[in-house]
Amino acid sequence: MKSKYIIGGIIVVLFLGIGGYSFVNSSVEYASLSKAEESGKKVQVTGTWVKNKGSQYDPKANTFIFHMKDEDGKIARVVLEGAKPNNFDISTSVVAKGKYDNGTFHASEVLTKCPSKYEGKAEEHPEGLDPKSEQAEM
Amino acid sequence: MTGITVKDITQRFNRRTVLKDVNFTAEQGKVFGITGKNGSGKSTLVKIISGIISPTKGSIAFTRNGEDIPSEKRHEHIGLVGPYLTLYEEFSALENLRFFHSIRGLKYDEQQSNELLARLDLPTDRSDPIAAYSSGMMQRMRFAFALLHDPAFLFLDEPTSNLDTDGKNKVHGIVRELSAERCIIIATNDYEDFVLCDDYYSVDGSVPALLEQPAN
Amino acid sequence: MALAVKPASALFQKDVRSELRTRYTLNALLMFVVISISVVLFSVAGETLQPEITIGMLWIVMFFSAMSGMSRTFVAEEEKGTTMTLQLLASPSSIYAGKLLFNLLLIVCLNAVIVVLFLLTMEKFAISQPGLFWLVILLGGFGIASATTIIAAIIAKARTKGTLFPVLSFPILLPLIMAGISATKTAVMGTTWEAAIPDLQLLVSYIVVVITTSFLLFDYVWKD
Amino acid sequence: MIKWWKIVLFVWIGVFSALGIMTPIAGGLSDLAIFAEVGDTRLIPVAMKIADHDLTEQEDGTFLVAGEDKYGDDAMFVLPEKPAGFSEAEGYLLDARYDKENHRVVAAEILGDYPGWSFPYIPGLGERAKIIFFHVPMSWMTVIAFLVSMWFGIKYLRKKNLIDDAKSAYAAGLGLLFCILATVTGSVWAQFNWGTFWNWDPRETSIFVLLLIYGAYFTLRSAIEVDEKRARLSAVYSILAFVTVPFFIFIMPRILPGLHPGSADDVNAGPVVSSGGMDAGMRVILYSMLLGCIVLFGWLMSIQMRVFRITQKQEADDIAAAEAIS
Repeated sequence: MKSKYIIGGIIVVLFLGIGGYSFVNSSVEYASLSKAEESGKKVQVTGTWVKNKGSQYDPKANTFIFHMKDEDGKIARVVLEGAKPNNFDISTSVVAKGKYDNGTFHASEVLTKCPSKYEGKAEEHPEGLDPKSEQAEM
Repeated sequence: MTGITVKDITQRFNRRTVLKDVNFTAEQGKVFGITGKNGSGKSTLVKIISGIISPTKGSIAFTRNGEDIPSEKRHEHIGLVGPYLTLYEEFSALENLRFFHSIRGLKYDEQQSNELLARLDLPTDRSDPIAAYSSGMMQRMRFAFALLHDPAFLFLDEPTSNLDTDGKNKVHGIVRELSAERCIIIATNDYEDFVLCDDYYSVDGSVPALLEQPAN
Repeated sequence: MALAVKPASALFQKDVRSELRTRYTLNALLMFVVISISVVLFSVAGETLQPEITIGMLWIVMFFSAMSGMSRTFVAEEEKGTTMTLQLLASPSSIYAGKLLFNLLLIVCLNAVIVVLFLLTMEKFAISQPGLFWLVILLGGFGIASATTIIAAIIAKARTKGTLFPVLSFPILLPLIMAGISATKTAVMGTTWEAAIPDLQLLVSYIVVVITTSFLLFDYVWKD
Repeated sequence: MIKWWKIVLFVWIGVFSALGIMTPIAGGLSDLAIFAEVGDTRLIPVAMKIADHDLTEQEDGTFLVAGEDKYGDDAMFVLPEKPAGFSEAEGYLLDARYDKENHRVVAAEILGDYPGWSFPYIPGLGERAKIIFFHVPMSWMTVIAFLVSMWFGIKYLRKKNLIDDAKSAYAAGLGLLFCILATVTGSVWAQFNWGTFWNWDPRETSIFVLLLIYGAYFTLRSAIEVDEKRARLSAVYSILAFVTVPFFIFIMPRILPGLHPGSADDVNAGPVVSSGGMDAGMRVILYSMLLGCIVLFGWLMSIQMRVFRITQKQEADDIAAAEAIS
């Protein structure tokens, strides 16, 4: 009787582990650009704004266009239907929700993620905002 | 030894104590009676012994030929007749018996099943669902359900309710016939059933002599 | 685990035969499927839907049809009063196994009907990976059946059985539904089936975890 | 008779809540520089210490002071007016921006005296960072309460003592309360930080599922009349929920990338989980609040258990009295 619970418990823990592990590679909501292209689904892609390619807002079409680099280093042009998001300039990463199509990511929403470092001194500057790299570009 | 030892059984429903510290031993060769007024917990006790209800406290040991039967195997050795048992009414009598055979892992033999039905004075030629059976016939079907796997432990809760005099005699005959090699427990308020018992336990402490005597 | 195959299959056959005889569940379920797909079609009104929305609708219909059918096996025993009879006939684990088998069969048939109706009625609902698609539908159905079987056993003992069933099932099923929808999207719109491997892993481990836990806990649900 | 530890608990939670809310947020030069680089002219709070009490009046009427920021970086800073008591002041908390060319901190307003203790300025969060002291302990309590509830559920199944079931239900009730509070605080924060009340971020999804499970648990309890049956079935349900939901609560939000601090693409792997990821002062307050919440949880549990025991005794007495009459 007791062995039933031990064996059952081991099976449950083992498969919880497998299930948890599969989440590592899962793309339930968030994906990379290449995965977005592969699946053709509407996904959320996390990446960073490629600062040296700039950003622009077109008031007539009400679109905000920028380039983003995903975690795999792939760069895509992002067209957001809407205005420039809050805190866009200082964000460490952005999340674009939308579909990838022919090199352009059509986003319905772009959320910005700001440094969530609760440490004392901002030792690392957010990417593209480091004064030294800024000077090098100039 | 073949028998049952009931130890310190306590049952509570909604914090109300239905049974308190029940202790008794029933053995093969003797018919054991459980008595008590209506609503005193006879049926609850029978259900606990049968393993349908797990008690709040206490334990029950089943022994067959000196060997202990683990709780998950007890259903193979128990036959229960009770007014609360319902059979599959959308099936015919034989279909019910066939299902009982197969779920118990026994080989189904139509000849044998017909014999069992005939022994209980049930029709063997009907193939309509048992939903149409009278309450007396249904009670006989419950006996068919309980006796089919030839159990070593037979629990009869109000076995003669809904039965006519013929049926009662039949049941009493079966009890006498089987009691030699089996452990039989009868929960009853009926004096005629009670006289079969060699020993008894009264759930509410009432005296069996006060049981309803037959009218004549 | 005293899992005996014979009692389980006997119970399974009994349920199938009983169902074929009375057709309580089958007829109601078929009508439910037809009605819910009609509602979807009315609301679409001839427009071509985005595949994401169609997939969402497909899973909604699958979930709610399961909700109207999966509880039947246990609720029927409870309503007929045959629960005690079953307790005297077989061990709890074989009862659970038999009921699970019946629900698996029921949901496979149900999902097949739903998907075929969807494919017939939804215009431009093209599937790029049919093999993966059917695998996901099968695994999703198994997952729904495995989780809802023990929940059905729980609600059979409660009042307000019908409304309670989806309330209890939905949170438990949510991980499965999310993985299932994601894998279905890959099957419909994706270019490779490998993208769905994590989701498939998740579906399989979900099913194993839920069935194992159900076997361990079923005694407590089953015995009064 | 109020026991001493209850007073300690109130004082503890009160003091740390006040510390969490009142402690000013102040950045340093590097924080100012981030905004200056992108030409953002917003003002942020910084703490500047006066190096020597020498005040230079400039042509535009402002005053130039030599100083250093809270991290010890040297900079000149400009005050808009001559503050009273300048010669005694240690420094100031300023609302300021950075003048890159002249390497000067330009204050628009003096917010107060130099704070002896301050939280770091987090770009994009600002004052909103303080929600961590309330939101995070609440979310943790939600999960802890769930575990406690399941633990007593298992204990009931083993021992069949209805007191365990009552504990299980009360833990779940408190869990539901904390869950609602965590959801609301998180949602309000999301509105001000992400611009949307709800985004179906993995963390949001997971707390939503927990909310649903708590809801389902209580719906199930209300649908069963017999105490023993209710105890048994709700214990089974909470175990079942526990083995399926960890996919959501513990694994998914940590592994999936997301907007939430602590998700997979967060360099710090979460402000609480990783070591050194959070300012020591903030961490002390956060953990103190968590400790306070746990003790509060235990206390609320014990109150409810006392009520339970009293009602149970009352009922038993009633039953005994009724039996004595009949």
